[in-house]
Amino acid sequence: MADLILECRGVNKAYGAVRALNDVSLELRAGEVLGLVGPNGAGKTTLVDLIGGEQRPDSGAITALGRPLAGAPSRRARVNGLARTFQHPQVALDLTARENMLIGLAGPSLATLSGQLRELAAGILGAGSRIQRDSAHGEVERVAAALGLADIERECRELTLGELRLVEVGRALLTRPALMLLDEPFAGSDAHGVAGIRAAIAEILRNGCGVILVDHNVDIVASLAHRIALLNLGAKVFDGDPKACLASPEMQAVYFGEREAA
Amino acid sequence: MKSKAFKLWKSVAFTALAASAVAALVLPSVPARAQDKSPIIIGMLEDTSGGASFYSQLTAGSIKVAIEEINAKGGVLGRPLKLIEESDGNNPSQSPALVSRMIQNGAKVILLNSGSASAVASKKTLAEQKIPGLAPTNIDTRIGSAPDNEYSFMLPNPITDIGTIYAAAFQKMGVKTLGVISDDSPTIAGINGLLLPKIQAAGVTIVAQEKAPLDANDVTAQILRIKEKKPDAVLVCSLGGQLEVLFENTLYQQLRKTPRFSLASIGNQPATWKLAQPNALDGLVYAASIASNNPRSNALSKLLAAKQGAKFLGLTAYEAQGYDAVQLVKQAIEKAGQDDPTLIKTGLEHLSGYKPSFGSEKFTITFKADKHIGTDGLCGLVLMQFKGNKPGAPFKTYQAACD
Amino acid sequence: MPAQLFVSIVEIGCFFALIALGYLIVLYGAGFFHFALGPYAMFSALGAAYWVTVSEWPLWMAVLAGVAAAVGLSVVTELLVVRPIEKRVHGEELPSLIAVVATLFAVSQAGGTLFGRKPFPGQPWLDFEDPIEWGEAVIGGQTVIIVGVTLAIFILLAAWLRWSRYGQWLRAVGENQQAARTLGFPVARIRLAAFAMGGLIAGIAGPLFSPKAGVNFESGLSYSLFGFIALVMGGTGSIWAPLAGGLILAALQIAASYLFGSPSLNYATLIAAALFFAFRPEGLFARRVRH
Amino acid sequence: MLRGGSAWVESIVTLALAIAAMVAVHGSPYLEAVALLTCTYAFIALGMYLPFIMGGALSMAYNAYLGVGAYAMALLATRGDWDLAWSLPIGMIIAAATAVVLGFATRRLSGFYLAAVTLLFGIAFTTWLVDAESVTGGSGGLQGLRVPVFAGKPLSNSTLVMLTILAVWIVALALSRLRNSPFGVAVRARRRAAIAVESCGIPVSTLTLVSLALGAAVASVGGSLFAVTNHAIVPESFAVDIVFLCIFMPLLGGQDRPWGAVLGAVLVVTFTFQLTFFKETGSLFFSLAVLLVLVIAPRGVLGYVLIGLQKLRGGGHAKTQGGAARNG
Repeated sequence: MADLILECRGVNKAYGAVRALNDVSLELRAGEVLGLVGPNGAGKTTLVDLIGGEQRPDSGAITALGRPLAGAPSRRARVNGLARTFQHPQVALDLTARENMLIGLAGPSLATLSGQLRELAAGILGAGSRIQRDSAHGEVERVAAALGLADIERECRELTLGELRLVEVGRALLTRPALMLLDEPFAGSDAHGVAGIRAAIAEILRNGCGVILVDHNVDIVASLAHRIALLNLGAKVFDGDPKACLASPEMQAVYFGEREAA
Repeated sequence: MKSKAFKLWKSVAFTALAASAVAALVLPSVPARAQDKSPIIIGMLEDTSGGASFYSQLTAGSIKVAIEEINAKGGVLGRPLKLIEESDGNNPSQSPALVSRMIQNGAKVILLNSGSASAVASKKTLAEQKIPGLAPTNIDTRIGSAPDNEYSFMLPNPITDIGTIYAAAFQKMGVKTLGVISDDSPTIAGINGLLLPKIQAAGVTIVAQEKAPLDANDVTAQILRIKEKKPDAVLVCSLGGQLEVLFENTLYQQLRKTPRFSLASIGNQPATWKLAQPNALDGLVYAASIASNNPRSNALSKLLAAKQGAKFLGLTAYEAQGYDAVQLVKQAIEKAGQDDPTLIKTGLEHLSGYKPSFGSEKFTITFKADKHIGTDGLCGLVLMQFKGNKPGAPFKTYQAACD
Repeated sequence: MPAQLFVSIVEIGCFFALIALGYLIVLYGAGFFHFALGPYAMFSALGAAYWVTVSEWPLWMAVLAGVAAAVGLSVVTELLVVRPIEKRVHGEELPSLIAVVATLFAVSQAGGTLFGRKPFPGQPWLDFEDPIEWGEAVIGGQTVIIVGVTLAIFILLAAWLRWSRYGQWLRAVGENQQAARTLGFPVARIRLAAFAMGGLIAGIAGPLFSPKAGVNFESGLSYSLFGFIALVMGGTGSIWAPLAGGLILAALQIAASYLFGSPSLNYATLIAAALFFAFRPEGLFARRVRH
Repeated sequence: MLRGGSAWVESIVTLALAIAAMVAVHGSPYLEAVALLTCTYAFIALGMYLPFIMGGALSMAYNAYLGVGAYAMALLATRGDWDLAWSLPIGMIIAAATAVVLGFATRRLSGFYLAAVTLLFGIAFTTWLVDAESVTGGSGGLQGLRVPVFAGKPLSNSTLVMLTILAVWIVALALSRLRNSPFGVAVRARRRAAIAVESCGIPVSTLTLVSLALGAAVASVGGSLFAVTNHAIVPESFAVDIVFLCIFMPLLGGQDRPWGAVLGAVLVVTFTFQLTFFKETGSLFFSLAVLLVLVIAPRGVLGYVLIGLQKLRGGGHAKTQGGAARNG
């Protein structure tokens, strides 16, 4: 289908005897937010790694924008329009928030050797490359404002965890992705941070992209997602409407079962 | 205009905490003016920390003694000699700057007492600024020969002479095949390039030529490669030091019967002899420059023993050549009648028949406008043979004649 | 190859192995390559040689002093250089790498400044009247000592790691200091123990090996480099891996210079190292890939 | 010189310094020689700035890059009788190519592994210089290079000095601009957050290769200076110790700006030539100074000068990356 952004078909991944993912299939359509929830060890992280490119599936196919999702992360960003944030924010702490987000803006132009050489020359001559025009037009500021991220001239080592997550989201946004992967964006975020993420998601959807939202916090995810996929012990046990999911017996089993155990 | 520039340069650079740097750059640019009775300044390029410091410091010692002696006797033209020193740590890329600096500080003559490469690197600077430079100990032929050698002189027999002597010695001993082991220093590779052709020209075939890195831990492999070729004799070419001893130890272990030859270095480095295993050096022949039959050597040896006391381990060619270099400079200045560098250079070029305190008794040194390598003939070199891990008697089989 | 070459391989191999072992211990305890171990070995050897030849101390005393100096240097490096920097940069590798390279440089220069820049002979710990003849190979007293001491150190260290409390904790800490800290291990002291142990091994290796080729203030760099390559070849998977790595590297170097002449020594080392780094960076005995 | 906006101040102040330096050394052969040596080191240190200080990739094969560039330049100038305006750039290109090849072979390595392999390469290179007599002239090197010809005219020593100082200024300024440009920001981010850079679609390996190539090209100019100034080129000039010397320069001078590398070069040359006690202790003093800087003053001399100046201006704490990419 044309508006099918991400598709996983029968994906398997095992670490020795442990089956981290067991024949998982997923779909994500344009303008859709898919919440990916499940307790620890459910296989969320593994799935994220397979999509992000840190690991390769044992079997099964993952395609994005109709092209196989494979190769180095940079290739996935270029070819499949994938952008992502990280469970542990990957931000250069000695750079300012603005500079970290600028990397997202620069991504498309620096994706190829020729592009890098062009930017190299442009950087030395200080003359207008696309990025520099855009940043001159305040692209970064616009996004930062949209996320409610203040004073982006601060070095990132001065930012809170929540702010760092916003910087990551902003960086991802600025690459103009077709598919955004948000890995636990709410962990360590305060209400203000959560609001920022909400804004970001709204922004993404406006450009007709899809979002995969991975988090422990089922309630927030449910409030944001159009659809929820519930993973448990490496298998997808539920896929459907958030409210239905919250009410579903699987949900009860997975979470309250876990609570009792805990 | 210039002084204003200085102010700007100073003030701005101060904010960059580089004031020290600037002071460094500004201070020496005040030229030392020479009045009567004021000292005649001699510059010495040396190596206090690098690979050449070993012999550079031996040489420096006797140079200072010589200057002391001269000043004690009223100096030259009634003016004392003053020595200024710069160390380039045997790094040729620094030599030109340091040489020009000593010139800036008023040096009229430069003694090139660092590595050969440093001396070669300084040639151009000396020629450009028309200041004579004299290399007391370096044996790299390039120092005294074109291009850019108008103002650079060298004292000892160039390496090519050692080649000639060994060639003759080999013929006398009936050595037909030779194995060569050297360290991988550029200096030595350069020396080999000049030395070995002379030997081959005399009909000796080099059946094996091996190299070992300066910091080698083991040279058994190289020595065994030579052993397989069964050469009549082995020639060791190295800067001396621990590697040469490693060579000798291994040769002693593997090729005890084969006659061994070496360059000057090992003989002039008493400190390294005790690195050798017992008797490992015995029988080794090397190109010394000190002959027991040269009265001037013995006199100098006494002088140094008196001045340096316990530090003095016995006269080496380096010390003798350093001492002679100063004497030559003195005579050149006297010929010049004043301390004008160009005249001193001409003075040097008119020194002939100087009797140095190294080499055999009849050996002399002469410079001419077209002869900047001082030695007259080969007998500046004396073949010595080790005994009990120190230089013993002169080599019986062959000694070079003086013409 | 002539038998004598195998004697050389064993001698050099043991030396590389000891330096590599030093690396391994610090790597276990502090998760960090202690590049300056080579200069410690140099410093210890140069110091011992100096005190014997110049100050005319008895050999055992000079060697002890040298070893002590090496341990001291290693501990000081951890306390004054590595620890403050790692505290500041949390987790970034480069600053500590630069710092340890600077330390390498500083220790070499310190050796040259204190003991002079001319090469010194190393004093053999044991000298046979007439060396053992083995085939056409000759085995000197020091060779026996080198092999003996090396094996002793490896065995003792294996025991230390297995049975002593700190030894057992060492790996845990190296693996993940954060976790170890939260689990209440005395991380700082364990790291210090690792550095001291590394310094100790390097400190013994120096004077042990120097009788073979003498030592000068610049020897440290190649010690560090070859020790590191030996470690990479052997891998970090087993306490015995450095021994394997050291012997392999030594065999490679000796064979290369015997078969193709000396310049090939550097080329061969480079190629071998590049191949290992590229295709088997975890070494022969794998533990984990560290990059 | 402090905020990105005031890029002009930076250019003007530094140009003033450069001109002052030219005037100060003019007419004194000694000072000119010192200036040339300083510039040589400055080029090498600047060459390390982009890949190493900004990108965090410690390649130690710089003596090889220098050597390749210098020998290529010298061979063209002597055997080929080429004009400096051609032989120099070609030398730079060949140096860059070498860096790319080595960089590609070691693309999987980082930190200690990268340092070790590249150091080995540098050592093997010095062996090769003496070994490959037919190409490099072996130990004798390439002697008797003629006075360099630039744009048809033979180059006098003092003109050479002026041009060189000017060149250092240009290169440092270019790097300073590059540093704040998107490309530079990406390279700097690569040092601590390579995964993030990669996730934005930027192939980090390519980024590293490009910066290594540029670094090698810049450094090779320093190598060519050896040849031009001494009218000769000897293997001794390309021993590995020069790498250690130049690694430390930017750290000493200050990592926050390329100018720190230049300042580092000035300081080192000053130590070497001015402080006599420094000679006796070899580089001990220098390496201890570097350790001190690394441990207690990570910003280096220039970094603190900048903070100081900013304090004077009443601006808050130094924001070294302030206003990145606003210029242009």
